[in-house]
Amino acid sequence: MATMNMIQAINSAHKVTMARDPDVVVFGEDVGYFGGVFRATEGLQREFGITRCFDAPISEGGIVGTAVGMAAYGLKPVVEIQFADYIYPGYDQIVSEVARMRYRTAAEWTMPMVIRTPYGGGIFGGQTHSQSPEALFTHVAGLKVVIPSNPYDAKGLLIAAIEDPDPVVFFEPKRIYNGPFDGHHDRPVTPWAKRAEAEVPDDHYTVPLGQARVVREGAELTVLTYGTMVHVAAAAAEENGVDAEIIDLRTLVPLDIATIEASVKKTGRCLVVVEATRTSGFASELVTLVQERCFYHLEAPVERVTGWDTPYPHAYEWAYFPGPKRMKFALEKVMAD
Amino acid sequence: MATMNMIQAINSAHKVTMARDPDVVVFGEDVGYFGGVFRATEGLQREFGITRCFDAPISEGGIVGTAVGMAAYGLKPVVEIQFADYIYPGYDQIVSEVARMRYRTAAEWTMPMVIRTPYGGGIFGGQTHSQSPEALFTHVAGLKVVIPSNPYDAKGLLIAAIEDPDPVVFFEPKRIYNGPFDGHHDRPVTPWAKRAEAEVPDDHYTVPLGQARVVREGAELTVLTYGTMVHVAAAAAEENGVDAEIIDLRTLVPLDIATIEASVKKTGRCLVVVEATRTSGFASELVTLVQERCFYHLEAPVERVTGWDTPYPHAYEWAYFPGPKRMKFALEKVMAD
Amino acid sequence: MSDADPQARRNAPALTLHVPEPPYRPGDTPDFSSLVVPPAGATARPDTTAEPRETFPLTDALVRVLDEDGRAVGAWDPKLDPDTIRKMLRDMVIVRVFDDRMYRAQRQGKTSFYMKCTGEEAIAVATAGAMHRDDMHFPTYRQQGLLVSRGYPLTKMMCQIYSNAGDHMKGRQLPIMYSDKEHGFFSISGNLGTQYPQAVGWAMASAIKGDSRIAMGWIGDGATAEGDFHSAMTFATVYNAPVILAVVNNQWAISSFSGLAGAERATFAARAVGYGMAGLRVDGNDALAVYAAVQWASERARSNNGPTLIEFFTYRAEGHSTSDDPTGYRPAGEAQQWPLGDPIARLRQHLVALGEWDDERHDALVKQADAEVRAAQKEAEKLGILSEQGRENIESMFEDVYADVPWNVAEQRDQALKEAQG
Amino acid sequence: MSDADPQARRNAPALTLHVPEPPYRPGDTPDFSSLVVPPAGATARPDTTAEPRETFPLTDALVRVLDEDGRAVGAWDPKLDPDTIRKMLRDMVIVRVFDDRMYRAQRQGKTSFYMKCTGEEAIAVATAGAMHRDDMHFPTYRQQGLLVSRGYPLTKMMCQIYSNAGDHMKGRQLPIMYSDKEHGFFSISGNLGTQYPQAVGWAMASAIKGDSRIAMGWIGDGATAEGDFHSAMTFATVYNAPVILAVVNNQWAISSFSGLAGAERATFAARAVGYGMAGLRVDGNDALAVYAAVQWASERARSNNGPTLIEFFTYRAEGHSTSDDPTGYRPAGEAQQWPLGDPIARLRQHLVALGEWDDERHDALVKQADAEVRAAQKEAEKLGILSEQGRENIESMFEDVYADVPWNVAEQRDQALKEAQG
Ligand SMILES: Cc1ncc(C[n+]2csc(CCOP(=O)(O)OP(=O)(O)O)c2C)c(N)n1
Ligand SMILES: Cc1ncc(C[n+]2csc(CCOP(=O)(O)OP(=O)(O)O)c2C)c(N)n1
Ligand SMILES: [Mg+2]
Ligand SMILES: [Mg+2]
Repeated sequence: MATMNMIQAINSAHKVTMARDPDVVVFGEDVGYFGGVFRATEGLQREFGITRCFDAPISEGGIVGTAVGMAAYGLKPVVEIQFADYIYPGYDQIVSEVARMRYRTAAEWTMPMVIRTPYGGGIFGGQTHSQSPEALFTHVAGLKVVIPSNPYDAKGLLIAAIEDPDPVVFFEPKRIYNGPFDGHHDRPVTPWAKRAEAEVPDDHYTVPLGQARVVREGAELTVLTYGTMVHVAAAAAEENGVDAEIIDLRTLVPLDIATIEASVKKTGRCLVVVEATRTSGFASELVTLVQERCFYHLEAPVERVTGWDTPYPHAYEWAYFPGPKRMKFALEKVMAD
Repeated sequence: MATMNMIQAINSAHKVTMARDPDVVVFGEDVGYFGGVFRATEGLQREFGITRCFDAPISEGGIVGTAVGMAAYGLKPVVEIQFADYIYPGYDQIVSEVARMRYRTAAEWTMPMVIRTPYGGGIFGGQTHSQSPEALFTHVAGLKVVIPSNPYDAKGLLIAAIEDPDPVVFFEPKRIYNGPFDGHHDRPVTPWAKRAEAEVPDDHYTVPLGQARVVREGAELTVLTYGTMVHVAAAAAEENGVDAEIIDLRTLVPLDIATIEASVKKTGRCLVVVEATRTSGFASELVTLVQERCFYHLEAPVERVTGWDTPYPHAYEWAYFPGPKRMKFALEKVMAD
Repeated sequence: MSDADPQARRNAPALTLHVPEPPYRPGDTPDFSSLVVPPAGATARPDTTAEPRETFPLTDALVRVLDEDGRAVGAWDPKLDPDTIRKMLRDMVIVRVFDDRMYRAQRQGKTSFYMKCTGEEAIAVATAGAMHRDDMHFPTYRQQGLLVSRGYPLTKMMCQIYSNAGDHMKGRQLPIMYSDKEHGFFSISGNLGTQYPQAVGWAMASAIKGDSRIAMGWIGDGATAEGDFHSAMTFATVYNAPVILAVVNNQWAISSFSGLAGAERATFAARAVGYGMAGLRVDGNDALAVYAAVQWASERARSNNGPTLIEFFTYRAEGHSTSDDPTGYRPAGEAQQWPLGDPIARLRQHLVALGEWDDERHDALVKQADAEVRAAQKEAEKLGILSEQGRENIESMFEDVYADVPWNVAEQRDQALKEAQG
Repeated sequence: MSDADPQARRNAPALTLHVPEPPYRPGDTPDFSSLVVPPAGATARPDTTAEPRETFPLTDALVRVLDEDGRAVGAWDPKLDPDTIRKMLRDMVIVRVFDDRMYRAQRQGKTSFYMKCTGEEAIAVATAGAMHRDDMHFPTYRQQGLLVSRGYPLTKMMCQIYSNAGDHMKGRQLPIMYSDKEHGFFSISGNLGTQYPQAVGWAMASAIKGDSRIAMGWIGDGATAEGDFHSAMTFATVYNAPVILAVVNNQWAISSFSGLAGAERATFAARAVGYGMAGLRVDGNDALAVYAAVQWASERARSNNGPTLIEFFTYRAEGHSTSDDPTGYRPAGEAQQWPLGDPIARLRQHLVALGEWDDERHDALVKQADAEVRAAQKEAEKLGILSEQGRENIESMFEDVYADVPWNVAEQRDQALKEAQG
């Protein structure tokens, strides 16, 4: 057992799976000798050799396209897209090929691969280093979508994703790579070391895909969230004195609907909290499912806390990011109704 | 005034705008001499010359990318993507460039262009000629998304889209290019000629973007739908004896929220009907908006009729397509609750 | 003033946009007499370990083996034994007969769609002959010859076309989007170009594993314009992948002639030069030239000498698909005017010239092919045609989205079953 | 058996994957003595109306004008008057001083990010000199020299970098993502490569309209691997677009050396050959060679003779950006070892050799540049630095998503204003 931040946990997940399974190969832009711009693949090339972890040309389409061929051969590619904002040149290969291969070949060919990519705001990254495009993947049948919120889950979920027989798009909340973030950008960041979720086993373990985690039990309100927003939501509920049941979804597809339903039926109120652009985001799917399945238990409309329907503007980081104020107003609204 | 099917109406919209505005240029795969695989651009090259309407290399990324440059120059490109299923190689240019150009340059550069593309099922087109990917565009701030359901609207909306100062993704329901389709695939198709919406003025007119059309007023239930499903939904309501208010959204972004709200507040029940894959589809956004804004008027949960969360399987066209049976069960459910 | 004076170009001519147009349109009489067809046997054959540079002259030439009299000449003659050649001839005839019958089946309403490869049969068939049985292909929809050549049952191909009970892809793919792992034939995609970097990835994997199997990717002239073409070329050269990348230049992409993909300025084989990859341009209607070129590139790849781009120059003799009528955009008789001839007739002439074939044997072959295809069709139709499909096994359409069926898909399956009954 | 016998390769060697690695890593002592630097003046200069083919030898060479003694030699000497050269030298010095100060400003916490172009100043500056003021550029983030050269106010550049009240992009873009229509400088994108086909599209539009303005697209060596590079090359050749496509090969893409983009096998200029486009490979640290090459390509484009791909060979002398520390992946002193020298020193030497410059004047120039940049910075900082931004004019962030503000964005604006107050 060690204390790890999210980058270290993700790095460890690579090492554990590469050591166990010689078919795991890791590649992407700058991931080889240098170990990735966020250092998630640090040391892998040294430890496992240059044909197990290597740099790729700057071609997200080529990275995913060659990964498809590798998976068809029988390898398990784990590729890094440097920023989620740069995944679009690979979108056709992901949507048209990776997602549908098992289906279109009736499982003759399968695509056990992981596409890792840092996402989300809070780092003054401007329009092209801040996006949360998960909904563009949750709409595509055949993909699994996973988003961890802490080191323990990051390692366990990534190992589960690599071992999963299906393709997984693994979004990493870059704002909390080095420490959790409660939305108060004017306060210093607490390092992961001070949190229980930073206690991470050195060895192999998994956090199963498709299972949400109840971060905090509560009676008054269910909060559905994931990634960085788990921490922002938890802090806001506490600050506003709401006895909220905070659910970290962890896997968006397939969703842990049972946990969601049970909680909302218990609390009668629901708030969905995501970073992404509001319209047609994954928050809408969550609201829809809750109202379809828990309608008669709801005491108020399900509310959404989201990013705005604009690109992410550099200087307006904190006016865009769904922080404590947005949380407060939403909590007031959903509790008042 | 002439009788036109949707293809003819779309063709006419091109002709009218090209004649009025020398900056309108039309290009795409097979659109030039041949006039497009669905013949929507038939005769344009002959009439306006080879530099106003021409064939493009098979590169959706290049088509959209060069269109961006043309729009930056001051032209108004109207490009055709042969099938919506093939739009993904152009997705990066659309999402990262077209959608955000006005914003990122504070309106120094704008992108008045139209990306036309046939979408939807019902033609035994298999996985790659049947998709309804509109939600992958409604989530992207900066794009407008338009879907006509009949010849009159198709022409008027397309002219409005071409004249609009912002980029418009214009999805054309290919199943109803030549005649409306009520979901009963075993019945012969009625030609457009027998419908009032096929009466189309020869000249210039617009159907404004952002305005829904109440296809049929009703008291018991609001149906929110667009494209092919307008006809399927209308037929189903009639067959099942439900006094439904059928709303053809026509523009998904920006949405005509006022019409939606007024109707649901009147009827107290709502059914959303789309062809696309269920999870994270645009239906979810509609359900979410309705429950956010009309919660206390709702007598039952808002229901969704959608395609399934699978790729579109060739032989199972009618088990996948949201047809009369799916409509019937949903109508029963939303009326019973 | 920070830049050159704009007034300086006062006399500059107006810029003009060049839009490529094919030489002949409907109504014109095509005349290919000005097309330079290099004589057979004229091109040198570099060693398979040669530097890519040595192949560059070949990207602008045309590797041809069969001369006008059907003799095999020059350094590229693969010197095949008559049995091998007869097998290729047989496979090509089967493909043509198969295409004709399936085209007709579509016209009879037995399925939704079909695509022929008429005039291009030599390319896939001779390639299959030149490669090893366990090398992997990432084909487009015009390499049915690979399957035929590798002995894939015709009935199974037809079951796929009919989406019927015998279709091992469970009716999920459009007709002719075959897939067979067993036969080293990767699942065909509806999306053009995607298979090209996939072939490179497979080859990279084979190299990572120290295997000896190589891969071959296929693409059409039109689809070379897709970004995936460039990804494949880049990754293949960067990692020196053991892959053959084929461009089947049949000069048409639906209604667009190859000039729209850049053929007015350079050959498709020439793309190789820009990446420093070996490249060959080959008469695609000459089965022996195809065989020789693929054999050369395979040897090269298999000995870690790197990838090869091969352009097969041919002509799409029929419509793009059953949805297409080419008389709308090109002269009706153009296929017949095309100077490289018919690949079947040319191989047949060669065998005859060798004294290993005659009209009688050819007629018998065609008759036998016809019988075989008919028999296969009969078998296949016992398992159903498209119009009868999609009503049974509804639950199967909810399988294989994932390894396990998630709750949402399971709920939808149950609803679909209810719809099917209700 | 339908294919060659797999047993036949019983003795085939195991395949191996080649992963490119740069010659030197941290700790190594770089030695570029084996790098062949062709002498200045050695390359021929084809007529600007020449067939692309005539330029192909130049894609594997290096157009160089300045020799070791700072003399301009050979057919490519643009024969510029001393004032023009002095202006270029001045602009290059300004760029370097500007980069240094803004880098420091970022380190001082005045903004989030900065990118220098140290060692590459000649490329943008000399290009600006050679083109017309109203030609349009589609740049990457290392062509700040275009703006400086075209007289864009330094203060405005800094206001963009600070995202402050003077930023005409209203704080919406990352630092250095400039845009200025007035100065023919298209909005820089964070997404690599996208601008390349856009440049081609702009040039196509200019040709459609019978205009005489041409466009120039810019890309880095690493980003040539993106599909957009191929789109641009394809569309440019197909439509013979009046465009110049530049590859700035500074040999690094963050931590990846140019071999990862294919440079082990071919030059970037050589890509042109594969498309049948004119191509030139140019010493990017030689301002006169850059000027001459761009002048040549402009003339060519402007007279409807088609596009040109130009590779500028240079070296990224500093880190990728303020987020990068290159000593993690390459030897610390490599920039100094790099044999093509410093572009400013080389142009200065040339002017001195001409008798048009001396140390005193140079020192004065540097001093003046420093003063100018400092003054601009002072002006800019009056309008704020990043850490002070984003609290006022919240409503402005909801503008320009569309021409009009739709209801959903308006509602969100109101909510954001409430948050800002509440
Ligand atoms: C990404 C994508 N864009 C467009 C299409 C539509 N389409 C199908 S085949 C075809 C022409 C392909 O021509 P070519 O590559 O020359 O192959 P050929 O049909 O001649 O064998 C087009 C445009 C597609 N299938 N995929
Ligand atoms: C589509 C995309 N992928 C990845 C990145 C991340 N990225 C930013 S700069 C860079 C390296 C670019 O190298 P090069 O093209 O050689 O330009 P240089 O920085 O050397 O000028 C990378 C990988 C990006 N911005 N966009
Ligand atoms: Mg073709
Ligand atoms: Mg570089």
